[in-house]
Amino acid sequence: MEQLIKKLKGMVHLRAYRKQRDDLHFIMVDKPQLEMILAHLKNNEGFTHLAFLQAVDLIEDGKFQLTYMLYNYSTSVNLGVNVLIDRDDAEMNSIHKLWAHGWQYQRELHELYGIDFPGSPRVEESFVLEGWEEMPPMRRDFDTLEYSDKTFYQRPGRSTNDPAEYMKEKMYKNYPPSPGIRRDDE
Amino acid sequence: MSNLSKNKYSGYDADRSKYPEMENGKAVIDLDSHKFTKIWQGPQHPGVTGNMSVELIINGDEIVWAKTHVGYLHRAFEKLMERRKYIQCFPLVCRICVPEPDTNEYCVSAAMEDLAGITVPEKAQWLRTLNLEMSRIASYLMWIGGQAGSLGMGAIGQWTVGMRDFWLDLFEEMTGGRVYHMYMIPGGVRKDLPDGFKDQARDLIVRTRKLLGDVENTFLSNAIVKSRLQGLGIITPEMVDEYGIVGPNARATGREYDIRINNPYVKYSELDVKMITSSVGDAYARAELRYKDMHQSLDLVSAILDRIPEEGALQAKMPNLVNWKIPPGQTYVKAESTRGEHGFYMVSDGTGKPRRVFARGASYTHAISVLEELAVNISLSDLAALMVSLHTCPPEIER
Amino acid sequence: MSIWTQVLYAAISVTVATVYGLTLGGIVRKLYARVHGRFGPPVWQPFLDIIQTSSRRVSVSHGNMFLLGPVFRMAGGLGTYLFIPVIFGSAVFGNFSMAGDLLLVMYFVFFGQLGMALGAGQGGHPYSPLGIARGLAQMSAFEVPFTLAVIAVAIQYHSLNITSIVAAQQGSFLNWTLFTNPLAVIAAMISMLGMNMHSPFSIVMAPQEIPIGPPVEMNSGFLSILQTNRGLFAAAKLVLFMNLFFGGATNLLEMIAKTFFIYMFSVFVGAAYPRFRPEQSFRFFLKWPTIIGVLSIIYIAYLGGVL
Amino acid sequence: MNKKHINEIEDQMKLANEGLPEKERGLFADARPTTVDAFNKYYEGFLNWARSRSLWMLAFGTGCGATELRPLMTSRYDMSRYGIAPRPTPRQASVFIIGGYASIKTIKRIVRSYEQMQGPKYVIALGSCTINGGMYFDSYNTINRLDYYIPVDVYIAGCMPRPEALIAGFNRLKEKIRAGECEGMNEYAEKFDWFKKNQKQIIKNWNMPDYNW
Repeated sequence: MEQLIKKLKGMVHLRAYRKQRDDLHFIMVDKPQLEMILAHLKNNEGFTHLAFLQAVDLIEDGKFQLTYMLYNYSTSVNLGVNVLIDRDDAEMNSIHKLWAHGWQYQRELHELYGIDFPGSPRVEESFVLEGWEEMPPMRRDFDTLEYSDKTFYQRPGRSTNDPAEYMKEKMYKNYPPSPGIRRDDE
Repeated sequence: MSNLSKNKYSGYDADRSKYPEMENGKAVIDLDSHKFTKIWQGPQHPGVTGNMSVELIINGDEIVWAKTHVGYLHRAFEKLMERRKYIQCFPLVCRICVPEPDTNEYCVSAAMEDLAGITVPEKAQWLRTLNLEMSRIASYLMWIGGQAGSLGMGAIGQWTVGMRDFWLDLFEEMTGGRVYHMYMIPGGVRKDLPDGFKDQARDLIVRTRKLLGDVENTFLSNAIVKSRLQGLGIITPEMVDEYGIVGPNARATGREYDIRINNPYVKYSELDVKMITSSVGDAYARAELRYKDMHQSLDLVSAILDRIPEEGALQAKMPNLVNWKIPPGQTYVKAESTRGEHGFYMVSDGTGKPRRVFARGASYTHAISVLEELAVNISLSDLAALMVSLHTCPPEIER
Repeated sequence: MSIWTQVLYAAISVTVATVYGLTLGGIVRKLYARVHGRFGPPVWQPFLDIIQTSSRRVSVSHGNMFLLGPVFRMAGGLGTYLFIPVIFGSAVFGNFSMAGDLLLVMYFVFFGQLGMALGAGQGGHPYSPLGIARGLAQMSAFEVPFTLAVIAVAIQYHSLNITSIVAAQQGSFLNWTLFTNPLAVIAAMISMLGMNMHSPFSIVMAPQEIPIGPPVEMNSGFLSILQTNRGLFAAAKLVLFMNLFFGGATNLLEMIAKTFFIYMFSVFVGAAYPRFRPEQSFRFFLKWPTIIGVLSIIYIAYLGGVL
Repeated sequence: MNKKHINEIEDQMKLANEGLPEKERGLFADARPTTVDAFNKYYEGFLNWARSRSLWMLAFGTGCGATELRPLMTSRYDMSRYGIAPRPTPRQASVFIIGGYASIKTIKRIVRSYEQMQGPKYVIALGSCTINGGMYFDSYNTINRLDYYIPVDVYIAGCMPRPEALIAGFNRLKEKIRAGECEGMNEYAEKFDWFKKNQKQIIKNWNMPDYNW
């Protein structure tokens, strides 16, 4: 694995490398070089299995982090390729020519995050939502509770309890507070 | 770039040579010509696996075009988990795949442990392995009933789903839950095995083996079953990489990919797990492979029962889970479910709630790209059998 | 015997046959359940189902032909039944057998299915025409061995009159067609598997494929007519087979015993086998059963029934 | 009332199948559902007895609760003992089991299937998520309470309810049917506008007819 990383460093600008476990490594590359490095990993280094492609909303930085999780059958190693893209102008190159199921993830990201993949087949089609009019729901600034309260009729009677308070009140009411009970590990 | 020519959207496509209207290598399907009928198979359809639907264009009894629609079960788990504390995620994740919830629980707790750097004690690892293998058997029992039912053989489904219920009873003894267990928590498991559990389990293994013998005699050796399943939905070895096919579907083509062996988790490295493969790649090969895998799971369960240590901690020393904060990082944890690679990608940002959790269900590609390819050119009567044979599980597609 | 007496007798006979056919349906459900390892519904469940469907308060029709479909189907069942002598020598259960012959009965067997095809087609649901196409294709396939067997029987007894066919089989059980012309019986029994539409020939109503075929849009009263007819038609078919091949019956008990065992043949096959693909089913009937049917004619016509 | 008024009223009463292409409009009913009164007391009592003993259940597993329907159908619990049988088409079914949470995409199909069922029709809602949203109370894609969209006869609480609870729910439904309390079909017809308003509020692309039976 070290050799591969060294080789990749020679090829592209590797922004970050992190070894999570023996069989799981993460690298971060620049957006323009991504397609090239994925093709290289697939065709020459044996990372032929694309486990998934997903996005993380880094709203504080105004970025989306995409993760392409690859797998090498012969060495049994997972390699996650991260890339940061702009959140406001979210657009990414399509990988549907590298993997035939790539378009599925891209369609999902287009719907749930609003990331555009020009040229990807069926990317405009709806995936899980039907007639959705709000902003892409998986973005961090979409408040699902507020939407649910607004749209669906709540049945009165639902309440939220803090577990510590609730237990003290209901279960240990008749007992003196025990000094041994561990509360917060803050 | 040798694989480009075999790609779905650049030339490689299902064999449509049977259809008369071909233009530039594409079948022309004109619905107004009255040669084709458009039907929606599902979601209200007994032959569809779960709540999903397939949009079909048929010519006579033959499917010429298929498109999968999912989203009927979308509950936005990933969004909900971003709003919940780590420990509150557990009631949610087991509902991602209903027939086999334990893989989800394992993956989520293992991902949290990986990010927080917690080592699980020995005994808890064994109990987790036991739980995972038992859920594999329960899921397979349901599957084989579905496969027989899709061919109109109700008896097998009645027997095996009835037997699955006894396994669920065992789960109830072990975890307190019948379908959803929430047994694995970060750092270990919730409780020890009850008294007499091992004898019950061994007894049930014998009964299940007897049932599997009956199933083999009436189902797998049946001439009509063979004539219908053999040659149906052939997955070629080249398709495995292209479509990200995993699990028994990939092993039936000869691909040696079983996470229990390739990337051993919990205690699988100490157990004798055999790689079961086949080279045919059709629905019958998959059925046979899963049948052998069921026997292997039964073997594993009895081996695990012998090796579970009597003494030992059930949970690592943990901070207060209510206010547990995990340091920033990202990880991907996977496990072998009955359908293949089931993984969780988790990103933490240092707060008490996960930044992002993604569940990689094995059916994700099986039910969409692969099914859309394989459904073309088969008879409408085989579609249910094909869907069950790919072992699609809609809730893990749309989460 | 006046015509009114005859009509009264026929009404009694039809009622008995319907009740018997429906009870048989309940027993079959129970048997299937036992194979599955469960208790199953009570034997009188089909009657409750008929009351339930006919007691729906609303019903949807898709046009005149849709209304007529179940009526045609019922007419087919009634027609088949009314021209078969149910019990040999009985006035009540003799029906109108003196007026019709085997050809008329076979015509009515087709008639119901064709009428249903016309009616169900107007339902507008895509599964209806698919089921109809499958059903008619399978019908033409299993009719080939059945017709061959009937021809063999007609040659054997020099008659198309069912009463005289039954009469010729009286005396000893060795006179039954089953023993005098076994090939024809084999061909006919195999085609009965298709007629009863249990597995492996349940392609018409296959719930996992085209749920549930032609009657997919049938509801309320229409469905209850179809259900009633299912009891009557099953009884009619069984009685026809009993008359042609198993020596008929001289009393009600004998009729019940014989038809029960004839039906159990297709039930036991149905419980143990999955379903064929449609084209497999057609090929099946046109292969061995047809050959056996041809052989039975050769056996009767050229070898004179002796070997 | 002059002729213009009558014409206006007739126009209002006519096809409300908006959202459908012109050629498909004729395929669907163009009348509102109407309430149908029961027969006289004794005859209806007999019919209700028969209905309660022959419940045909629509085989539409709308949620994860459908997993527990399988053990219920098969040899361990065997619901056919009680005269309950699955039926693959809504036209012939009389009981609709909502198997838990209903996402927006599913509720559209639920409404359509429910409208296609022939009355008297009963709804069993299964799981806490049909009662008040359950653990999906804050999800943007699942409804919180089902009785705003279709009338519900019996709720079975739990996540998910065990087969025994389902059998108990069925028995409760039978009692209600025998007592003549299950008039969900008439309730739907009476409060039709209210139900439609609620349905249309969450189902944004209403590309289905207002009435389909």
